Amino acid sequence: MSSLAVLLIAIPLIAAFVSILSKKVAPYLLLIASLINVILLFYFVPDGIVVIGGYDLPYGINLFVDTFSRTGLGVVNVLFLVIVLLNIVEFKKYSSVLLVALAGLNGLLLTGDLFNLFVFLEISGIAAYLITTSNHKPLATFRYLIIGAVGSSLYLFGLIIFYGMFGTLNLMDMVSFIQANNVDPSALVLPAMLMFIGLGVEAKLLPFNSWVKGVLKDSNTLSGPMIAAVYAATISFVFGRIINNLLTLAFVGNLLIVVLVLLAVGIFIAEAMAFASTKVREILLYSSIAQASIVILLFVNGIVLWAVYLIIANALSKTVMFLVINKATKDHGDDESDSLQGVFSKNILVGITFSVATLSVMGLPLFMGFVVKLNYLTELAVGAQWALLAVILISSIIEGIYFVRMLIKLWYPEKNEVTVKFDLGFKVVFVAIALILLALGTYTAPLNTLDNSIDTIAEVIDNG
Amino acid sequence: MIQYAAIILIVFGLYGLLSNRNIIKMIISLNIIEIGLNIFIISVGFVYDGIAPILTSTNSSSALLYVDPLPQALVLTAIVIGVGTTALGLALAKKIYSKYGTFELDEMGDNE
Amino acid sequence: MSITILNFLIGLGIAFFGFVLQTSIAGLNRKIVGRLQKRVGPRWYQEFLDIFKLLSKRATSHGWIFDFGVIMALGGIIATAMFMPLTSTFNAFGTYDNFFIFVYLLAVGMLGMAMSASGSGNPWASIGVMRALTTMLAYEVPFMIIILTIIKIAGSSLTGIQLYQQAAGNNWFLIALPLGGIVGFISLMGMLGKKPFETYIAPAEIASGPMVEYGGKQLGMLFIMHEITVFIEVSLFVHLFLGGATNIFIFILKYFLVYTLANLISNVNGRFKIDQVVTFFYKWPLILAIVQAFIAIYLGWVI
Amino acid sequence: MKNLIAFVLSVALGVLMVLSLTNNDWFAQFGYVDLADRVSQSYIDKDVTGNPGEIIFGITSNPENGAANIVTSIVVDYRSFDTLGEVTVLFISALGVALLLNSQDKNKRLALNFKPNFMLRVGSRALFAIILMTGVYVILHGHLTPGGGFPGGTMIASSILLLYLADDQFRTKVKGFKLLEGVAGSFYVIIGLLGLLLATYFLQNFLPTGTVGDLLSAGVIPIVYILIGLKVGSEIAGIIDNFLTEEEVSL
Amino acid sequence: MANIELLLLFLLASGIVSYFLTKWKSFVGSVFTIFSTMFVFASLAMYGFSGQLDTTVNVIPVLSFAQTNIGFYFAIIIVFVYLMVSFFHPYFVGEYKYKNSYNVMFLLSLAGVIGTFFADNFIQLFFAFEFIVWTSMLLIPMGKSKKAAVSYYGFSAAGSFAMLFGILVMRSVSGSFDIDLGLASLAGGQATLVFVMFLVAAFSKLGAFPFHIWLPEAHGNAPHPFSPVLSGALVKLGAFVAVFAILRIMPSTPLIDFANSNLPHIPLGQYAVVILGSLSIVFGTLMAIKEDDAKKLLAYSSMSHGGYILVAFGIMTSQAVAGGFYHILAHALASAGAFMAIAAVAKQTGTTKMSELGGMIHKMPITYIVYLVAIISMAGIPPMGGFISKWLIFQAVIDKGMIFVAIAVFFGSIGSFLYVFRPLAALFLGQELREYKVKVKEAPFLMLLPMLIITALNVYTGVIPSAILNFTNGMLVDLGLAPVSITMWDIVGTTGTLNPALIALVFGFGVVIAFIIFIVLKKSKKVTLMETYTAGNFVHDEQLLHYTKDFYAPLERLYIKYTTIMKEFYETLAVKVKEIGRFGKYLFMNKFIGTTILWIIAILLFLLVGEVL
Repeated sequence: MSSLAVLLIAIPLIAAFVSILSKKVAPYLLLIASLINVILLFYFVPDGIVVIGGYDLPYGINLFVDTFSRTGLGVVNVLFLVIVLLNIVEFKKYSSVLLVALAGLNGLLLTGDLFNLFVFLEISGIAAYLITTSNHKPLATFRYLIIGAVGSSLYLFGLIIFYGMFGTLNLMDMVSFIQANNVDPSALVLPAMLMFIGLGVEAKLLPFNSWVKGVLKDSNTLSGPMIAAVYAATISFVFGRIINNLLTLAFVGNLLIVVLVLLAVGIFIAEAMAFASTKVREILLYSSIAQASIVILLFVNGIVLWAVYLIIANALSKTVMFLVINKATKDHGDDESDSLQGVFSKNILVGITFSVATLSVMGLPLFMGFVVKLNYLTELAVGAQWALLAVILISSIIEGIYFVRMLIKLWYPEKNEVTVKFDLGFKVVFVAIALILLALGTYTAPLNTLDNSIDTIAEVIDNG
Repeated sequence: MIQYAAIILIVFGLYGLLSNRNIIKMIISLNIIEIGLNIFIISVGFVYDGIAPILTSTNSSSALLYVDPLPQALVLTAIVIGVGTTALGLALAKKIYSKYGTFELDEMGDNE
Repeated sequence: MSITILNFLIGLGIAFFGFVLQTSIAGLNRKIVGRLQKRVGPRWYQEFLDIFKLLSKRATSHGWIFDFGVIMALGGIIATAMFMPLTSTFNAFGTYDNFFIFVYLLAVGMLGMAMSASGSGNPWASIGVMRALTTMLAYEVPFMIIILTIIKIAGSSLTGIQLYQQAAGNNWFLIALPLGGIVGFISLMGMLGKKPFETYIAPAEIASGPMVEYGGKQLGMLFIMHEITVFIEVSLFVHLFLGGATNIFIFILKYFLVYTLANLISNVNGRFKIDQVVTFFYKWPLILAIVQAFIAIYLGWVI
Repeated sequence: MKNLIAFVLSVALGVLMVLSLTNNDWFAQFGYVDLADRVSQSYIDKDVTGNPGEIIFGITSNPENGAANIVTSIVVDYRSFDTLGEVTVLFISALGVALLLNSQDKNKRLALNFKPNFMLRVGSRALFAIILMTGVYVILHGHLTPGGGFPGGTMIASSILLLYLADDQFRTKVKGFKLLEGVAGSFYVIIGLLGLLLATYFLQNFLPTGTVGDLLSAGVIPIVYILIGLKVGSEIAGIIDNFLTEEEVSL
Repeated sequence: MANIELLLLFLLASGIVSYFLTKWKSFVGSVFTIFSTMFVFASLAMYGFSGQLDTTVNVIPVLSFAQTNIGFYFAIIIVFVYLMVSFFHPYFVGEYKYKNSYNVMFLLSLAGVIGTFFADNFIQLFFAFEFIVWTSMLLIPMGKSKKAAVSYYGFSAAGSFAMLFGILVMRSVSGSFDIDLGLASLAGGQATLVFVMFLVAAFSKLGAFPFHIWLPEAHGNAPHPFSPVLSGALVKLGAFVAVFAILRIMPSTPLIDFANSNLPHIPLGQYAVVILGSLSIVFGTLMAIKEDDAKKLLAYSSMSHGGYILVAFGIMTSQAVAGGFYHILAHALASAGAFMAIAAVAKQTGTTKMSELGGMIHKMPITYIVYLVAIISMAGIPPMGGFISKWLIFQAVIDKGMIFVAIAVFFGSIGSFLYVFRPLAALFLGQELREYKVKVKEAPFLMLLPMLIITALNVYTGVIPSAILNFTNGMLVDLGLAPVSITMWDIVGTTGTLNPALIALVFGFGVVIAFIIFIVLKKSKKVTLMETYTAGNFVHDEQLLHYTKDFYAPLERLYIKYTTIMKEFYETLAVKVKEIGRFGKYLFMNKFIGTTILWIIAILLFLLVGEVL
């Protein structure tokens, strides 16, 4: 039954509505709902178009389940479940919010309707604002809210202009209309850019991302991995879908150059900002900005497959990194890299997994990051994007230097020992993720066999 | 033209965000953007001589010229979403006020 | 060619001949300088007497490296001398008299002496070694540039270089490469440790430098080593710049003239400080050498 | 000075956006939209799943969508999923406000700085009833006339606001609102799931749509609108309550 | 048959085993490491020389291997150094903070080495290359300085990313990652680009000017047994890349021409490499002369020797290239020997600072001999291996008539006497310092054994080079160069013939003669080092009389103010990047919410101005 995909949204939603009735039941609902989602996703949800309300596209709203969204759903739901499991005891009162967030994220990944996407953007956005209130930095949350709201307004603005031009809200309908009528790309510049900036705010592209700093630099074990891994992955997937189908029609000629320059500069400056930082979480957050920019850069260049893998690799790594650092900071009270020196000397296992995650982000061999990096660089080379290649490589050097510096500080104690205790659950998660990174870095067959033409919304439509 | 008035509202809202350091005023600016946007959405569906898209005993579906009903439906959603954001923003503002004792960003110091 | 024990004996003979020759000429030079300075001067065989006296005396030793270094020094120098051709037709190992062997085998001897000196535990010795090595760094580079020019023209076998000069109608490289000749001679002064480049011995300043702790047989052996070293260096100049020799007498004559000239020049000079030595060699001799090499190699102007 | 630059920049952006839209051949000129080019025409003709012929008020029966108010037909039927999301947004906002302001029943409500007199109290009660009734009317007739769950719900909430403002003793039962909110929301989703079970698709209209223009027509639309109305009303009332609650000062 | 793939798997497996063994008892784990390394070396040596290594792949599907002469030559040298160094582990590893991972990383990086040299496509090459980078990078901070690893990684990454860029350019031309196909497909501007990129990689791995900053940092501060690996083995990866860059890619560049010249012309590209190599030689030599830390001194000497290798490859004649290849071997042996000797001293005394040491010869004579032989080879003095390679390189330099290169080459050669002598005098000779008199002993047998083997090989390479030169001739043929003409005893150069065995024999003969002279004369009286001639004063303080600090002070004074230029350059670079970062934070991440809005407006404005006007 192809409509089962809708349950991925409906179940968390109904759980959310029910959860406010009883504070005691809420955490269990959260766990059950996210667990059911994972099970559903892997065993019951078939590929295809899910029609909602019985009206075919473009009139009704529909959901796409294809390899692309399925991959995104897999990553997001599993990581979500993991992060929730680790934090459920401490952050009970966020259960309802998290349920809504889950519904919103799944909706974002699934929907094939641009306005519906806006709605889910707002749902997940507001849920994200609420998740970040757990940092107890209302001002940072406020900044996130304002900028996020402006971002989604811009998206909506662009969307409405598109509607005014083509009379439809459905992504595929709009795309096929544009292609069929050979619309002059220059007519698409304003709405495309409005959409790009709007989504760019959420995807933390430089320079639209000043919210990230405030949100992540004081994050905790819930908000850190949630925003930096789960949300980042979701938005990247969604952004990828939009870019790859719609915006790419507008990104030709000068506009393409402008966008690429914007992204390339963003990558470099983000790495430089990380290089200039001393606080561990700042380093991580700037690095994730750079990584997000690389992902979008790949999407803009049409390198979908490896962009997807990069999203996955980053989500996995960032989960470990933020969990470790936020836990350590919570116990220690400071995330200055100098004061966290030697945090791993008593936590060898955690240290190893953290290092594996870091090395993977740096793109060193044996780990998933290497395979991904190598492949997307190859694809860029095949596309003869030498300047981009150079920027990414130079940025990688900077990235490597600050990560190595950080790793060494975290491994080798200077004066006073830092004592941080990691629970068993954390350790299990770290080891599991490290093993995944290692496994995908050494045994690349799963990566290679995954559908190479992952951007197949059109195919799904053709096949019904 | 009403359409351009909407854009002017959006732009004024942006200007408000640029020039204000007061949290409440910023929320209001955000609202102005949203209102501008909503007007813009409605304007996209406007048809000269069109009537409201409601079937009545005198208006059947193909007899008359209707304005586009879809933007109106969208605007309904957009308004509610705007309300949600505003409510949350105001709640945050209250929280911030209780923490810093002021709505002025400049008076809060650097410790975010 | 096949090497037999005979070659070794010839080589040893050359080394011994070199020792005798240099020691005598050094004695003669002392006499000449004495005369110039209105003294009677010692007898010509005075040097021999000094050495034999030292060898016969009982000495002190500062540990095994002190002795080992001396043996290595003398052995290295003897080995070097064994390769030295006397004339264009007479040598021990035929065409194996590759120029680089002289430069680097000489260095083994130097290294042995330096080791031994440092092993004595006397800081003056270490300072002396430091100065010797620094001086070496100074004179070697301009010299090698000129050598490069010569080897480029005539190959690296010393016999070959002599034959080349003789074949061209006694066209000595001193004339063919005049600038090179000057540089070569200045470098020779440095090699010989003659004033103004005797900084590393500087008896009044650092108590004879490397030699400070020696006495008895070790000093005697080092004297022998020193004499043979001078023989090698002067012979090199003769073979490289003065067209070598067709028979032993011409060789002795040229040898005498070169050594005496160097000695005479040294007697009218003061002493450089060690950093002055370096800056001196890296200024004019190097520039001249480069100019010479440029002219000879790139422009092909060899007179 | 800074503000001037900001102003100039903003205005320039506005001008350029206007210019860009004017230059855009594809972007329909204001008021000259041909609905036939848009998906909207099908909503008006209700011919998404098949051509029912001309829809005539009070005559046509059992079209694919029975709402006379076309906007409502879009909001609650054609694009009902959006509305579900919209409800969720409001839901999470209310949740967030409660979370942020940490309000509980035990907290005091905000004191008024005047003492309401008897007239005000009674008058507001009377008005409360009228507003409430209007709200309910608007909700119930959402599929026929302008209005529906959202405006109706807001009216309900505004009636409660009125009580808050006019009566310093008034305090709602937040718990009750929550129950209403949760149940209404759940039922919305359940109706959607029923569509999946009874018909084929999520949120599909599984009831007969009746005759266009009847009060009891349009299948699930009125039901959904009632749920939305209750939910919106309770949520906004909850938000009002939260804002008007004195929070424990925790500096 | 030794299967490469199985060797790799074996190393991975023994890495895991050694982790637990070391955790249990560090000595046992380290001995296990020795045996693992030995097994790998033995398998390679047993089958490799006859070209019988099994390169088929059965287990890991994506890999593929090939045995080439060049790859095998590098592999056997580096694995040998690894083997020799592994003997040090039982005595060192126990002291390190993460001792179990030390052995693991060591074995893993060895696996990376094998992967590199037997790779038959660029991707695998790059994979193994990067693998070595991070495994070795994690070893470095267990030594003295934590920062060393950062600069090591930075330069390595710069190098490998440059190489990756080159690889990708090749990939885009040839459509595959195959090494031969890729290299064959290059032409014109792309060849130049790839050449430059590979050159950057080669220079930064080799630690050649201008990418040398990491060398002294990493070599000087790495754990004592790892410095020989870095200098003797891993630096040679750069040479391996240089083989690709210079000998296989070398684009056609304009010739440097002189009127009336009877010289064989040399293209600009080659000349650039040679000049940069020369700069490395000079810079490395000068820096080594002024260095106080023995390991850093040797690190700078590695830089200078890297320069020789580059000069040799850059000249590209048979002799030069043969000299370059030989120099790789000679320097690997020499620097491994020297570093190991210093590691042994450091093991006993705990320091490598020359100004804090002295008189070790009395307690550690064998270590002294090892060091002596190593530095003789390093200085290129017969009868050690370094002489052969330098002789070949000199031949080529003279043959090409490169004056300025010759200055550098000879300067480096003479300069090496200066700097290698300094640790010799400071560490081993001179007064025996009081603090080391009691506790210092000769290094244990297990440490002496590899050092003695290396010493023997240093002599062997210097006396009978023909076997090795025969092998390098095979490599030359692979590269399309004529082999160097050698007989059993002679090496025939363009300007003369060298008979290294004869030189050794004559040298031995001379020493025997000198020894006879010495022995027939009267025995000398033993006196202590305190009984020295010091202007009539009694000697009280030993340290005072050991001249080690600022050994070449007068010489240093001449150039000391220029020594920090490159370091400052990179520091400034880092500061600049940091400034960009801070500026970025100021621009994008400041506390005003309006900033982001401003950026949005600005970018939209920019685009619309472009679109509308």
